[in-house]
Amino acid sequence: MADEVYYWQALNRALDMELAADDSVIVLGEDVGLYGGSYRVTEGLYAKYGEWRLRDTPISEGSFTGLGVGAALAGLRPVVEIMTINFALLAFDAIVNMAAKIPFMSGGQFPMPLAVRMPGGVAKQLAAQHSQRLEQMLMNVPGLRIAVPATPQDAWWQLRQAIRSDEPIILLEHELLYFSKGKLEPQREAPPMHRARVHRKGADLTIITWSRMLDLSLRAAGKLAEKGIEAEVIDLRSLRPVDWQCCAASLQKTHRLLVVEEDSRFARAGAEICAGLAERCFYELDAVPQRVAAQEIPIPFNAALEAEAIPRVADIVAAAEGMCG
Amino acid sequence: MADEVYYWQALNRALDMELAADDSVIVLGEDVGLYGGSYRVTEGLYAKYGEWRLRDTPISEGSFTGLGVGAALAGLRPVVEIMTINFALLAFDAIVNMAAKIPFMSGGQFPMPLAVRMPGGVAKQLAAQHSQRLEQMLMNVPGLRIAVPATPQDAWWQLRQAIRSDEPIILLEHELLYFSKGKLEPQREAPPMHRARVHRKGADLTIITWSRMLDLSLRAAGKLAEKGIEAEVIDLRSLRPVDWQCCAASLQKTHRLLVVEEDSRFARAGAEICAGLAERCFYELDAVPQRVAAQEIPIPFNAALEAEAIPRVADIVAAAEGMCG
Amino acid sequence: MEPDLMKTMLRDMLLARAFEERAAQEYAQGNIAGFLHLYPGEEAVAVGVLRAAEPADYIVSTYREHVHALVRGIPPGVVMAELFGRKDGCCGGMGGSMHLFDRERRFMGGYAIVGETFPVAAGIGYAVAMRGLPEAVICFFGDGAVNQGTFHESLNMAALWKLPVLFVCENNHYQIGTEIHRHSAVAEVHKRACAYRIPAKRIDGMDVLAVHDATIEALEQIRVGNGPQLLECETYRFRGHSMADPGSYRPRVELQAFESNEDPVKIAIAETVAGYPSEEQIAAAGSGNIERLSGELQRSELLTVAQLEAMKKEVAEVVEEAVRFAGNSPEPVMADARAALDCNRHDEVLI
Amino acid sequence: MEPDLMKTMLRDMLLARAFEERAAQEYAQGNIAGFLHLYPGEEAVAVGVLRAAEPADYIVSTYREHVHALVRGIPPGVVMAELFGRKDGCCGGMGGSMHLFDRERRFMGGYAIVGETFPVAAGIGYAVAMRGLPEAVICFFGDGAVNQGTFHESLNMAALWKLPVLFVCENNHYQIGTEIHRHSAVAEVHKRACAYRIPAKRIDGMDVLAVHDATIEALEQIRVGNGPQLLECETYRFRGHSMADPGSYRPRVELQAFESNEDPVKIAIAETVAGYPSEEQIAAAGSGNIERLSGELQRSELLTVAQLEAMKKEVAEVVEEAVRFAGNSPEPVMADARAALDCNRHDEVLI
Ligand SMILES: Cc1ncc(C[n+]2csc(CCOP(=O)(O)OP(=O)(O)O)c2C)c(N)n1
Ligand SMILES: Cc1ncc(C[n+]2csc(CCOP(=O)(O)OP(=O)(O)O)c2C)c(N)n1
Ligand SMILES: [Mg+2]
Ligand SMILES: [Mg+2]
Repeated sequence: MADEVYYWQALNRALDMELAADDSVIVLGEDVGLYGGSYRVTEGLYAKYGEWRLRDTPISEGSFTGLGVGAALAGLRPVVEIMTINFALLAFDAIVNMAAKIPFMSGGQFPMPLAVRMPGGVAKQLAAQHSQRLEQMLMNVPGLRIAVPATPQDAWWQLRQAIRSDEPIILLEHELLYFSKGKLEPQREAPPMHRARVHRKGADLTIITWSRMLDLSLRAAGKLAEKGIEAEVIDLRSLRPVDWQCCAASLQKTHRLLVVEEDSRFARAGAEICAGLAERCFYELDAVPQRVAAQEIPIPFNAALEAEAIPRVADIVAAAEGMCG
Repeated sequence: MADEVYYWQALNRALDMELAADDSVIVLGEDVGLYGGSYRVTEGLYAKYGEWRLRDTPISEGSFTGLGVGAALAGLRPVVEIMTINFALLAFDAIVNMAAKIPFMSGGQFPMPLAVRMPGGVAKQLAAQHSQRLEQMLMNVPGLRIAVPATPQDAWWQLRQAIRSDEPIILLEHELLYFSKGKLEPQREAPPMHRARVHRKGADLTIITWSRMLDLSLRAAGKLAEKGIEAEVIDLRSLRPVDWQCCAASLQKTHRLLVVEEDSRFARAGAEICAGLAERCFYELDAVPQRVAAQEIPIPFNAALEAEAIPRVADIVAAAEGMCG
Repeated sequence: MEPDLMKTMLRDMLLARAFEERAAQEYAQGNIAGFLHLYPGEEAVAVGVLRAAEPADYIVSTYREHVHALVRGIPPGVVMAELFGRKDGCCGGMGGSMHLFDRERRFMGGYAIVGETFPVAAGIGYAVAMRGLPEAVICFFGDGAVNQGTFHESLNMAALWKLPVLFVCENNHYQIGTEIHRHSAVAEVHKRACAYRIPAKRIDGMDVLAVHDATIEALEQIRVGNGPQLLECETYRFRGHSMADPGSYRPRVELQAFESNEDPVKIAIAETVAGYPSEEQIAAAGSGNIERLSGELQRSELLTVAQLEAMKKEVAEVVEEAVRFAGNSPEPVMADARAALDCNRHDEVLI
Repeated sequence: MEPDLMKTMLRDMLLARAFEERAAQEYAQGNIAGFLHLYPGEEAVAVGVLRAAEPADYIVSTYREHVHALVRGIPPGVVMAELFGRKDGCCGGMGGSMHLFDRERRFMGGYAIVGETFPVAAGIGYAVAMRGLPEAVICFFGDGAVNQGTFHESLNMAALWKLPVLFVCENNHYQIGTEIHRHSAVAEVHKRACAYRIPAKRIDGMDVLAVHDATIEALEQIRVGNGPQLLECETYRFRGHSMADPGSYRPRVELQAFESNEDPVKIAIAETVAGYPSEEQIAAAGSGNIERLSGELQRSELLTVAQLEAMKKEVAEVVEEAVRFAGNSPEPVMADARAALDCNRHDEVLI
């Protein structure tokens, strides 16, 4: 029943399914049509659904995202693909000032069934402008929700949920996850889009993470187990809202918090996870809540420096050991 | 010696001084010239320095900010005025992908003597699109610095420092501060741009704040004193970098942390202040670090709801009492 | 032009003028706050365009949109209540003056970030075109908005995909304090449509009949699937940019010239009412204009002076009643705001 | 055209082709990673334009800029070292293939976010114009970049303030996989300059002489203060968009037609070298083309076939040496990265 598929394939199948199920679903973005998507996510769909459903756009991120907003107001369910999150800065007005605020400003008259998909993260030597992790910039916008699928199964679930939702949703993918493989059980019932998931149980410390850092955290947890430290690993799956309940329940057991994020440390998503949990579980904590994060620097092009600039498994292991020592 | 001046006047004099001192200083923005600036900040300067030094731009935030970047690369010292921070979303690519990254990507070849001035914050019934507090979105960008002057004296100091610096600097002003008055001592020596300042001494708790919330925090501290609670009030003055030393020193004395921010709570600047200080002073803290912040909602147009959506003096007093009770 | 339509448009313009002048008073008295951008001087554009539109068409506007909302049929009391920030306003007091929305009337919003109207309109047009409907989208914007990147990006897409959008430029020659020759390399806005091969034309935006005719023509083209069109309506705002702006950057003679010779309300009255212009005015206008004026006089015996006075009185009462309605409307509470924010969450429960 | 200049440009093109093909090999071998956008097919544009520029002019380019950097005089080894991410690269390994900078040569950067080149160039032009210097700024961009809002915004400002910028479109007809008729409502890029009243012209971007001549003319206009100009160079890329792109969206016949008939390097050889084209080629070309070809042949006896072969050998050695230089260059360390980031802090000490 469960296929092993690539992450991009899970997204591709989810799109196919939703495009078939509802003819108000459309996909907009650069090279999403004829080309089949830079990361193959829309492969084969143009031939099947035609150019009005899969629309190749000019390089006009601000306006094709805004066009998605307008289309959503008129009853379509647009899935806007921004080729990478690095170009999303050009679409921030459409996302923050339009999609997130129109339903509210209109006094609740309008739905905003808009999904914006984009990959973020550090890939392989794409240099500073193409290696951004901007989840934090969108995480703090009331009126938006953000899902960050780390596995093909979650990609499949969360993209379909995003398309079916009437709220504007950012689906943050990761350039290095597209060609990772995992199980996909299409029939399995989806948990709510914003629920975190405990990927590994443990009693000694809680590692909270998301997206590509889940894989590194699980690998670190494996190494820690060899050293007698049992880490509980939580994949947040959603950055707005955050599933505080799941995180707090874990801390009540482990009393130690380690956040692992690919982004640099200062004023990024991990800060809220630490601050929010300190507010909720202060007296439960037996150690200083810590963050393993990227260095405070734009990503260098050089391969070795690039690797050094973001968290590695060894960094997670070292931080965890420090906390449990 | 010390004049009482409006905040906008302090900025105006600082610009005048720098325009006179260095003919590579230019000001770019909508209505900065003939009109004299929406908040009078450039009043009188067009007549004095002419159109090449004070350039009225079309409504093209993305490109006139990018033009500032180009001009800085060629040796000018541009001061870009974005009429309000709400329009800065259109200029994020220029700020984040260009200004902050070019010196680094070029291997350190180029200076970036760019200052971007803009007011943020909630003013009076400007509604959701015009009431944003986005400091947090820029605070997390390596390569940028952010100053947030709360008084005319700081506005005067920090704008001049920003213009003289070779780093790209965001000067975040506040719409409601422009017409507030304070002392200006032009001859007084400036502290470093990023140093926090203790505005009121106290031993019972530390209130950390910035920009317009300084005034509310000081008023709250006055009320708290009447109730026997002595709050130490710190104005951060700079959001990147943060003066951890000053904050930590205060916590070593008070053992209680209250952050007051005008922005909504989730994943905003206060999260980093709490998380960063928890990392530095965890074992010093006698109470859960708290945040007084705006509600998690776009700002409603209605006056009463607008006021209710952001922190009021009474909210600060109540939170502080709760912590010290 | 049908007589009834002309009368309707004249009443629209009288109401628009009275509503806006009253809004200014209410602002002065503190019943309205925030940015208030008024429309006196520009009425012929909203009226001429929107009276040419069908109920199934969509309207996208800016922060200077009270009159568009009124002509579209949102009751004056409901618009005024929104300006007051009250619960009976068309957005329940959440949007205010710059953000009027009315889903039922396909009034798709006032947008306060200059340039946002373009992609929104293109997106609505995309939905219409994809479904092959005979509807059109009308997108208003100012001369200053033309320099925003979204103008370029959206017009290119609209033309490329033949989207049914009528772009209407309200060229009042100013971007707040910056005159058009100081903000645009090409000051003839309609000429800028050449970069997208969008048919475009400049019309006298002070003449409601000209605006109406041009709109009818453009919408016909759009409805048969020929793609977008652009109309540049030359007009003038009699007041400052917003209530906060004294407007002192404009030469006084310029303002006076427009107020005395080009007032669109006066022109519409002259075109509709018998006895306007007076015999003396006709004489004073000199030989060249005599034919035009008397020609209009012939065509225009639709309304007597007495009827005009009655119409003015009627709109004054409508405005009075709108203010009363707004003043009596309750203030929204935070639970209303939360409900507006969460309107699309339906029965999903979050943490 | 001076003989020496023609020879220089021919060598530039040969070096460009050899450098890029070698970069592709080094990518295949894992010495270069990331996005690598190559230039074969488009050499005549960079060479023709940049050989018409003065050392005091500024160059702003995109992520497809290795050849611009080489023609501008950055040593091939230094460019290759940057592609390798090494310390001796022109950005010390911090920028990489898409971000080449050289302050001394006024090479103001390769920008990887499409559309960034426009405002950067306008800003440099602003500085030049304000100081009244006779310098120009050359701004490269692709056909896809034309649809970005910054094109519109920046060209308007450049025209409004008469900034000394030469906008050079490298129109290779594709925005990655999207052909120009599918991304632009007006596919003749030069016509889009009409919206800003910027003088613009389309030229054969496969013919280095045509490009050079047109650039000389345009720069003359710019230097006397007449404001910006735009050149659309029609060209074609022989490879995929980047090394990651197989380019399978393009009809094979299209690619073959360009490779066999329009290769700018072949054309430049034919224009420079005696014996190119061969007698047989001239015969095969048929009557219409004979005059053109033989005419060129007359003009072009600048280089013998043997000299051409020597030139090819020489550039091959230069490329070989560049690879050696890059391979021997050390890797930067994190302290270098920190120094680059903090280069403008000078002696200020932060917390
Ligand atoms: C992106 C953006 N920049 C600046 C502003 C501030 N602003 C509000 S209206 C306006 C002028 C707009 O001029 P125009 O488009 O001609 O419309 P008008 O007000 O004349 O009707 C400006 C600069 C804004 N709202 N949005
Ligand atoms: C703002 C932005 N959107 C998308 C991309 C991804 N991208 C890189 S190159 C490119 C195509 C550019 O086409 P064109 O301008 O014609 O230049 P060419 O590559 O053909 O030289 C795209 C879409 C980007 N780098 N920046
Ligand atoms: Mg205007
Ligand atoms: Mg191209």
